[in-house]
Amino acid sequence: MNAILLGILALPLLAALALWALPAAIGDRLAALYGSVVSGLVLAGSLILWPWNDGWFAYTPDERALRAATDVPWIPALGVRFHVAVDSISMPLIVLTALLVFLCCLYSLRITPRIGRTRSLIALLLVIEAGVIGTFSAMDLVLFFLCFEIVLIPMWLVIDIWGDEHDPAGRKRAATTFVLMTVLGSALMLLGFLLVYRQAGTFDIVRLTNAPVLGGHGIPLAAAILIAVGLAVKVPLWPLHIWLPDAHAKAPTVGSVLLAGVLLKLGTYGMIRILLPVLPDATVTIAPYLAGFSTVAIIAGSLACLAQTDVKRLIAYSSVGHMGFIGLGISTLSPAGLRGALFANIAHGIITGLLFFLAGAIKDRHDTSDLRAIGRALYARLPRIGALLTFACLASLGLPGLAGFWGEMLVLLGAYDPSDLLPRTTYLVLMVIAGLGTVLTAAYFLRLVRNLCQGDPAEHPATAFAVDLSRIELITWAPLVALTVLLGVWPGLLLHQWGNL
Amino acid sequence: MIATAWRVLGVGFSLLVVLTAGLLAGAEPGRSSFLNSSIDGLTLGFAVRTDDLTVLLLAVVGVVATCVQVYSLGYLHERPASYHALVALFTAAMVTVVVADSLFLLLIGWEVMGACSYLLIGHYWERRDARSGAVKAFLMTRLGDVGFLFGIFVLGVGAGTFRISELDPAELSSGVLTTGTLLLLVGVVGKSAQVPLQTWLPDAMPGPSPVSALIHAATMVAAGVFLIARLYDLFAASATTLTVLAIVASVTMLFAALCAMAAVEVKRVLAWSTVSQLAIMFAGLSLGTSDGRHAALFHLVTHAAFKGLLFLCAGVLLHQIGSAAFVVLRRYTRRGRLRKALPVTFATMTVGLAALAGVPGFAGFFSKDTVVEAAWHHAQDGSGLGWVVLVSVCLTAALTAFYCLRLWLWVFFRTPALAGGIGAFEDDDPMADLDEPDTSKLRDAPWVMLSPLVLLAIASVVLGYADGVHLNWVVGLVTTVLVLLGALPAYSLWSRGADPRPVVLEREFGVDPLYHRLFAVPARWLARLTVAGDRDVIGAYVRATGRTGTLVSQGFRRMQTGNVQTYLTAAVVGVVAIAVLAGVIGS
Amino acid sequence: MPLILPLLLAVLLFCIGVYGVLARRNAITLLMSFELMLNAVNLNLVAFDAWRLDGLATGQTLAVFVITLAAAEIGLGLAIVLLLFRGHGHVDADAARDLVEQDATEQRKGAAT
Amino acid sequence: MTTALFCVAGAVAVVASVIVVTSRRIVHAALWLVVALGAVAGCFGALHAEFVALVQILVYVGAIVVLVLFALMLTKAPTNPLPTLTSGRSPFAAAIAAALALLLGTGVVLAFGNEKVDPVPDGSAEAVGTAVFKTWVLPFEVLSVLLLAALIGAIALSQRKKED
Repeated sequence: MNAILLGILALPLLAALALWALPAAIGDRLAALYGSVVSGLVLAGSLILWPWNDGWFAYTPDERALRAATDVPWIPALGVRFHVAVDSISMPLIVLTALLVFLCCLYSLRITPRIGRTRSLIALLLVIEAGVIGTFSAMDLVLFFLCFEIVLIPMWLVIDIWGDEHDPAGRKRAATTFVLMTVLGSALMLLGFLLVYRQAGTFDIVRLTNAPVLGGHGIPLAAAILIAVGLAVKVPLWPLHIWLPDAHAKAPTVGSVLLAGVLLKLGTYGMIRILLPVLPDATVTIAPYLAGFSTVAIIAGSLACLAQTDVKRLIAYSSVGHMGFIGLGISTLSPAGLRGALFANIAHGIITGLLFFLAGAIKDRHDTSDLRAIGRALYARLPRIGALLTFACLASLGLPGLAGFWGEMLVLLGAYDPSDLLPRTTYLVLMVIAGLGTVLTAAYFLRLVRNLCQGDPAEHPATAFAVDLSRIELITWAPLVALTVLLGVWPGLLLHQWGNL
Repeated sequence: MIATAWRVLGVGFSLLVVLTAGLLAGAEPGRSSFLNSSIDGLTLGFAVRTDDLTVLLLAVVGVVATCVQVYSLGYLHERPASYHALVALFTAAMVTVVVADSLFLLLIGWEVMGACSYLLIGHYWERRDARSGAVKAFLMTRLGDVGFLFGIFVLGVGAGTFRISELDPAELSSGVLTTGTLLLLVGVVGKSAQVPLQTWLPDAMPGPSPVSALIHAATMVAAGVFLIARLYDLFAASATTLTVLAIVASVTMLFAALCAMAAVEVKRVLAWSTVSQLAIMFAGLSLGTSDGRHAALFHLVTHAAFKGLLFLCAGVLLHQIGSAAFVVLRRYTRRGRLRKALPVTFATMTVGLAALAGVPGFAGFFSKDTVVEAAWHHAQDGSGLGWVVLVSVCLTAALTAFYCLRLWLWVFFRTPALAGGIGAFEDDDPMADLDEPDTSKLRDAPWVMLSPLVLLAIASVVLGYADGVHLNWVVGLVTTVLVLLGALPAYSLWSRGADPRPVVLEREFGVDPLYHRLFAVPARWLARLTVAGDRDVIGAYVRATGRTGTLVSQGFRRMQTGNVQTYLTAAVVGVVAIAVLAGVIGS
Repeated sequence: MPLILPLLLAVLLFCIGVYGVLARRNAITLLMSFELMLNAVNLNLVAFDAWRLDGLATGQTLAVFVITLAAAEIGLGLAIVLLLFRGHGHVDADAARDLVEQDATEQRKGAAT
Repeated sequence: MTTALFCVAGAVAVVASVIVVTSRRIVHAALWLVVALGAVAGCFGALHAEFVALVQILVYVGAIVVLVLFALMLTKAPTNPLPTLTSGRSPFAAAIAAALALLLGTGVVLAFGNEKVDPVPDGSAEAVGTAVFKTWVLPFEVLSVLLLAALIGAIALSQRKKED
């Protein structure tokens, strides 16, 4: 087991190095094929790691049990260990990461950014995959921080080099803002980790979880605030979200997919993995504020979507709202809320990944992502893509029966019945506001469908060369669609994993 | 090919529903649950049950869906594949709602119905009114659904279970019960288009007429009635909720009937009358007695038949003429052609309108009288609520008769006063006398469309006797008199060729513009404010941070004078300062 | 003889050298001031050698080394000064600002005009 | 006796070096440097480090100052007094130097205020020679290499480029 985990950590990294070692002339298709094979292997490995052994999709009763643990000293002088393992919290996220990277590589077989240099793009995607899986499996604060940072630089390059080819200055600015803000957050987070180390004398998350840093004020509180702010930049929580719309809007399709589908999850995962178990008392102190900011994010993100004219920006802002739900779920500190946050993490990754794929497809076909320039009546011009977009919008706005619903429902349920240590009235108010946020979410998605898919086809004639859903797109998106429906009708598939968290 | 497959599938599925209802009729009530997962003692999962209510609703849904699917074969020519698929999905969702024993399963069906409704209203997405109507319908029902979801939370957490069959009013505290049912009521109000969330239903009419018949008349909007009937123990145990429900229902039935009196399009009249009739069902439910529940469900069934029929008739008008607006229809009527060219439609629509108006002998008469009778009994028990319901239902009966007769006369008959001359509705249309329609090609619809009409017309009569006739002669007499009282003014106005439409009624009490000004406009402003705030406040902080960094670095660059001695001076000063500092700290 | 005497003399010489380095403009006088500072160091070395008397004459040996170093240093230093003179026509350390931050000067010029 | 000698030589050195760093004539400053270095050599002598004193006179006075004078000539240094020889920073520089002197002086007095020196009067040349070629032989060799490098460097630096 642990060999597999080490394998899926090392394989993408080594494969990326090997890809760079190959001559640049190997061609885009070959590079993408290579990336698909490698990420396919990683996906297979992560699926092997999934706890199948108690039957089909079964789960083990002792949820805290770590699987595939590797624990060796790394920097003995600082007490840093190379400790990786997976459990039921990280496993679905790892599978999601492997799946999305695999689909992105597959997508690159046919559709690549116009800038070219696919070889490097694929290599960077693999590095991102290794970093993200490393973050999700790290059981040591320093290792967590390291992997958290490893992800940044490749993403920065992806936005900076392969971003929007019409706006070089804009994509550079977006990339810089992204990297600077997230690095700032990571720096604060590292300070928090050091404070934790000072209090507890260890960086090991497992040991810290078993013997948490208690106390709701003073140094634990400072550590909790620093870690929370650091992770909140990544989530991103209002008002630290300002990097997100630009980064998503300017990034290439695969970049947007990974950014929204995977990278944002690092922040919320960190909160669940580190903040809650390691600093329980301090987290209780800051939880109401976290919940407040999350609720503001829900409302502000949705309102901002209502005024967007760019389809990619709109989807990016919708992520702010959805991640606000996840933040609210975490801050309830209740079983339902935490499960909701975990579930919404996965659902958001799948649905927003699909949405960004669709937005990328629309952008590629019209050479712009501006709604006004694209025009209306997509149903007439690209009926299948239009239908899929409608499907994805309905899923994203939380239609029951699709994946987006359960996470938000559980979050609201958690807010209705938060942990006993938290002020219930505050959470009730926040729940009502968040509930209104779901109406706003519906409003902007319907506005998107109305302004993009519907409309009089006579006024917006079809572009001559625009083809509807191509085969590679169908292959790439089908798993996402299938998972959206599967998780929507059978949420237990994932909820079982978190039996008694 | 694909379209044919979906057509077959759609009709087949509806027939399957009917078959299921037939098989389940008389069977033992049963329950089962599946795909459960538990969180903190609360079980989230799916559960289904079958009982009389389920069978009843399954039958209604199945029959109306079959009629609509068959009717659509002839009616719909554009994009039939997606249409039939969505109608089938809608039917499945409605079946889910009906059989659900888990509140979450019910919610899934409930909202998928809403989504299907949204997509089907927007079926003609080339048309602006269809687009905006679809969005409005989804958003308003969604707003109600948020309350519904919270109601589920309150009841589920309060009772420790999300299974409907395990919710026992005796085990719930009265606060939880009242809050929970009131919140559920919000969802019901949204779904069934009751005041104050009523404005979406009339605007949903640009959708295909069969869809209006199925979703916006017979089944989906009646889901609210079904829900209250399903959770009747809980609602009946909470007096506050019942009072609120009674007030909402009374206000809605009068409000909607008044709006219907001034509407000038067949489907809009029917839409408002749907709202009004639904309110009558809620009025029956709000009595809190088993008589009331029975009356409401009876009315639900008959209403499904005659309102489905009426919408399908309106569909025939739309299909054969191209419009269901009074002004257009009048042009055909002036020549006296409409009645003769569309004899089946005319006959079935007459039956439907008679049932709606409550003409004695038709189904609507019996079901409405059951409601009145239940209210009368309740009022006699000393309940003020009973009186309110009684009075408002009676008033509504009169108003209903008015608009039914008005619709019937103005659409199908020449005005004697003007003898085919200028009618009341031509004032609305400046093109009226320029355009003389060619009536020679006007035919009745194909039989694939007419056969459902006939079936439903028969049902609109027969269903009244299905429950066994136990007529309270006094009540029957009173309502008949009220119907006549309502019908007479309509007749006299028509015979004089006048159709007075007070502005306040024609504008439907100005609720829609008010909502627009109260919610849509502020939301748009807030959206702009948020974007501006992101750009000019939060973004400004980020940009200012960057600029500060640049400025500071410029300051530091200025220190780079190139003069070695300056550097040295600084170094020596630094050494001295550090030495002094070390001395101070050391001592 | 008190040890403090040579030490104080060394301090004085060193500080005079520091003053010279910081205040003089001619590059050659700068070099001369460096020599003064080196001498102060030598004085310290010799004085402490006389105080410790380790028998190896370590301080004196190091002083000799330092003198050698000073010779090398002045040789190179003067070569650099000559190069400066050849390039700029003067040996003014204050005016030799080739390492100035370019943009800053331009901005300053821009602000002045 | 040695103390008196040291005091005299030290006073001369201080006065001469002050003139070195304040004189307005560069050539005068160079010549006063001779005096200062010679006086320091005297101090070495007073401390019974005769070998160092001799090396000081030989290398410093004999070679370095001559080199400096040559450099002055090569750079066409004027012999007349130059008011601009000291930059405008001089008061500040003086203050810093005074502060440094105060600091170091205090430190030295506090640390070694009561120590006595008793130099061995029988000369140190032999001891230095032994030390250089026994204990310090490796640094000595490195130093010779350094000198060689400095020599080559000085030549390389002062050579004109071909294209000039």
